[in-house]
Amino acid sequence: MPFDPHSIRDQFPILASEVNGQPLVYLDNAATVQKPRVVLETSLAYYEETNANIHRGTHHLSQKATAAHEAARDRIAHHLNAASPDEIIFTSGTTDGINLVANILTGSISAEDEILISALEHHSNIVPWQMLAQRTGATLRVIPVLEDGTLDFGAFQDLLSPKTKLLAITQVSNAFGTPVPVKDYISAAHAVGSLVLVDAAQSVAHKVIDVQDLDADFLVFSGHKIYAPTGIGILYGKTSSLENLPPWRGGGEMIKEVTYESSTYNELPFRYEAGTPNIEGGIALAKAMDWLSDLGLPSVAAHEQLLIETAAASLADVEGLRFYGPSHRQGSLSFNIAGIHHYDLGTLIDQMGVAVRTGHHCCQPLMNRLGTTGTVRASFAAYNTMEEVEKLVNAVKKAAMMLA
Amino acid sequence: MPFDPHSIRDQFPILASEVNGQPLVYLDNAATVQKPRVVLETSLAYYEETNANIHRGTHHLSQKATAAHEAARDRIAHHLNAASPDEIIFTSGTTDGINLVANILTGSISAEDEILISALEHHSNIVPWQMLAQRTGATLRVIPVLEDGTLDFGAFQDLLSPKTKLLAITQVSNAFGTPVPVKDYISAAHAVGSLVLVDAAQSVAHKVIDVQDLDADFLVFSGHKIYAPTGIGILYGKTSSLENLPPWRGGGEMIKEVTYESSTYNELPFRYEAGTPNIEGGIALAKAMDWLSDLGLPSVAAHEQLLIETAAASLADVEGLRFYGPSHRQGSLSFNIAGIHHYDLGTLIDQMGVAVRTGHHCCQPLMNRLGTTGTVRASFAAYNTMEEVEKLVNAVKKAAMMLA
Amino acid sequence: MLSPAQKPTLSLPVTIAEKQQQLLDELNLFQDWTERYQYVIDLGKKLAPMPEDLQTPDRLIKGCQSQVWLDSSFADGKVNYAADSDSLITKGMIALFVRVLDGQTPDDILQADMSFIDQTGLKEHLAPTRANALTLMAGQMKQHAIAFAGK
Amino acid sequence: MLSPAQKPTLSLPVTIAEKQQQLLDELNLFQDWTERYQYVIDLGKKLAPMPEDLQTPDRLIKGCQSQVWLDSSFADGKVNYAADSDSLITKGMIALFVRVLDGQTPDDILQADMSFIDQTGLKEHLAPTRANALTLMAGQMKQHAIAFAGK
Ligand SMILES: Cc1ncc(COP(=O)(O)O)c(C=O)c1O
Ligand SMILES: Cc1ncc(COP(=O)(O)O)c(C=O)c1O
Repeated sequence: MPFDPHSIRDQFPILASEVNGQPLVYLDNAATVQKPRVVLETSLAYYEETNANIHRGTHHLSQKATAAHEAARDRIAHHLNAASPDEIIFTSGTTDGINLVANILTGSISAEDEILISALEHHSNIVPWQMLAQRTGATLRVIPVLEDGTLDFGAFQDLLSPKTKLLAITQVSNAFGTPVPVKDYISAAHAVGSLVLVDAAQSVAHKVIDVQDLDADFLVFSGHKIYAPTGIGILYGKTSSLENLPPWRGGGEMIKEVTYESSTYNELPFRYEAGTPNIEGGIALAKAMDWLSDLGLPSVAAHEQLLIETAAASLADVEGLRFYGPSHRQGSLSFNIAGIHHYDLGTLIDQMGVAVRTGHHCCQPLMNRLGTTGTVRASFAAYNTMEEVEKLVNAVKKAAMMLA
Repeated sequence: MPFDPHSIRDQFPILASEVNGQPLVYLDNAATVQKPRVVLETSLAYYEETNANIHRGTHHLSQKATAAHEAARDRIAHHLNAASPDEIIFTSGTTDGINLVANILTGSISAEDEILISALEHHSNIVPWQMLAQRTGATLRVIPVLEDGTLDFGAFQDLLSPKTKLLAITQVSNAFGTPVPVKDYISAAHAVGSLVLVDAAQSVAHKVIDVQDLDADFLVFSGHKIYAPTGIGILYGKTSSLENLPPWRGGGEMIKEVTYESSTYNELPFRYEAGTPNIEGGIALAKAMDWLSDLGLPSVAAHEQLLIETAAASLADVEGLRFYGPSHRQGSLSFNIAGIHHYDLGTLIDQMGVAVRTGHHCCQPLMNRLGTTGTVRASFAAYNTMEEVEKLVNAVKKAAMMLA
Repeated sequence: MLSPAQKPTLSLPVTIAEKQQQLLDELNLFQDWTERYQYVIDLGKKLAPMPEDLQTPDRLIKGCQSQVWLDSSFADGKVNYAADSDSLITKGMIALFVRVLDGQTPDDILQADMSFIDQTGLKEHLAPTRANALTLMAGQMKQHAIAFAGK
Repeated sequence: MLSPAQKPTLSLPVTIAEKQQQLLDELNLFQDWTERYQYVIDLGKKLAPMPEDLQTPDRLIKGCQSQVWLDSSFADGKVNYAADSDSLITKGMIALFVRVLDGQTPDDILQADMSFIDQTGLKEHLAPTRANALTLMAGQMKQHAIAFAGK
């Protein structure tokens, strides 16, 4: 039986709201997704029953909070199939996780080395590597994108060399929905001795991730893109890749002993969790991942796929409309209409209650490469329906007429 | 009319819970404070009515979320009396804020320079400076603490010199409740050309902070210690102190233009807010500060003061009991009983439903200095009552008898 | 759709205030946001495009997602504005300003009360970033007038 | 308070299992947690303190907030344990183990089922970090027995 989005819509109170007198059609899920009641209630229940600062506390609530926090880590490790919960580090989001890795690698990179990223990356997976390159004198190289929005694997192979020390690559492009076969990239990069960081911000809500199967060294994502709150994220770090790296943020929790002269640092994962973490955020994130896994991630993904394909088929006859990305897309559908500014299109369809994102989607270099300043992007979640796709299509057609 | 804690207790559902069959007496507020319903409801309402990713979005919800987030910044600027909302940077907590400052100062410190901290600092205000000293070759110097748990201002003046580039100092000690007259420290440090970071983690919930009056360059605190959730904090940075410093985390939001070759960075405060921030955390924090300010922070503080003084007076006749810190304390009361391990005392009084913290309170060097491995610390919030103080006192006396 | 041309005008508006009133009258003919937007878009389409070689960085006002170019010239004591944008809606908004301020004296422009834009009801349907851009735009047009005022 | 000494014992327990059962019987005399804790604390007080010069880093088992020292010797085929802690409650917990394992053969110690501690009902009143320390402790005592087993 295919997944029925109507069965879960009442778990999302915000979906019943109106925008400009029209029922809200929320198709900006790649920016941030709405949260089911069960996740919001998890945060609330935490504060009503458990809240205390974790670790080091002797008293009952502190022990209870610590247990809940560590149980969340275990659940998340389970969902990602990590070899150990110690490989799960709580961060404040994808950007934070990438910066963490880029900083602790500083001492492992020298001026002759190369850092490889792809042309599909989000600014958050570009700028930290630029800064690392600046700090170390290393060279930043970019895997080129083809006209259809996929990466050039052959060019990637040519770029690889023993100089390559790190590959940072997205599993799904946020601008175009391009799925990237990261496993192939990882094994090729490992063959030349490079570490690999996978940006799973756009994939984690749409496909089951198995970090051991991928054999990624690092993998990052944000809670707010997988039905959990903002301010929480995950850095998965393979023990063997992480254990010899230095700490980043200093503070409480991440140390074993402190004297004024020196400090000894704690074990993984605590070495990378300085200060009081986002305790209820971590618990809510585990709940969100449980919720999605209980719904059945593969059938949710198949449903989203159907929505994207239907939207693409229905928009195809709009004059001058161009899609970006390959015909098989994940999560997002990106397009422009010739002679019409994406900003104008977005403004008008927002007036009709349909929320999409317009602009460069934090991918300026990619937009430059494809000769545009931005696109209109509709992105989908479990709760989106066929009727909403129809509203999107009608809104785009009406707006196009007005702007023609 | 003095502040009546009973009038607000029903706003904190967790206070009605039981521990080991006893009504909970929560006196671990310096570790983290409980949250009033109005704050929890603010987060909930955000997700039910507003949630979207902020900035750059054209659509209605995104504009609404952005407006709410920026209004929160304005409120927080108002509560701290910052000269401009641009001086308010959202972080994930005190530790994150201190690390941010310690990192962006790297290029401003050289091997001959000195970084000054005090002997009262929390590990989070020690380790980042140790790491900065290691990176730059600079020397870390420590303002000594006197036997009564106050700082030695004379010794501080002797330590100051033109080599001093930064003073990092707490406004209230989390281990002992010692209030530090930071304004005097700031003006003396400024006189030798040093920057000053104030750790307000333990002061922000107990006194009105006026950053312009203090003339601090940087001031940091965590939301979770001022009736707001975990995962959110504030770095106040004076515009003139911050504007010429480099960025730290790279990513979305913090840049203006990105090409593969280079990026230009955004203005304050956005330059220091890479990636999607903890949006609802910031909004909840502003609400918590509104709530506390509406209650009347000075009268809340006077109430807490009375609780501490009563507890101290009632415990004074316990044989072998020693208090740490000066007779005037803010927020926390720290003690030990001769011949009894703090851990045992804490364990037994937790069995009686009284939650206190035991151990080094993330201040190992301070504990070493005073010749102990830790203390028992009771810490107070607006909702604590005289009856709870009595329960604490009885529990300590009973535990002391059992362990004698 | 009722086009503004169909509205009978008794006397030609001359002053800035009169032109503003005329614009408001025209917009008031429209009931729903679609028609108002269409009206603005059509104004944008009608505004003479600025020659590409004039679209230089010094004439650029950078908005959040769209770009606006503004140019002006001075003849016979009057200011003439030319403007363009890659966004049609933005261009329509500028066209509102151009229609009101074009051909006026620097003094009149400097004294003009530009808050009429709040009465158009358009702002409620604009993203705040766009509304900001409008304020920026009005400011820039006055800046240009200042430069000519001394001449 | 009823002290364990007041309980009539019919025959002296000899095996580990018998000693465990005796301990459980004693603890079951107490209704509330205060009495049980007091019993453990008193066991701790009674346990012979370990000479300071034996409290060396190699004998240290580091817990979260308290420290435990463990030493053992081997004579006549039996293992003898000595232990101490800066925390009285922890010391009492070790005393439970020492009472059960002291004077037994390495083989018996290695085969001993230490889950009796779960039946004492003490663990529910222990912070998990303390409960962990208990498990660590039992493990260490068996480690020592392994070292003697070959002799
Ligand atoms: C004085 C002081 N500084 C810093 C911190 C660290 O705060 P956080 O753990 O929220 O980052 C604390 C909290 O324990 C504190 O009391
Ligand atoms: C592919 C990708 N990487 C990184 C990010 C940054 O995530 P965050 O803003 O949550 O740190 C995003 C979110 O927009 C993204 O889509």
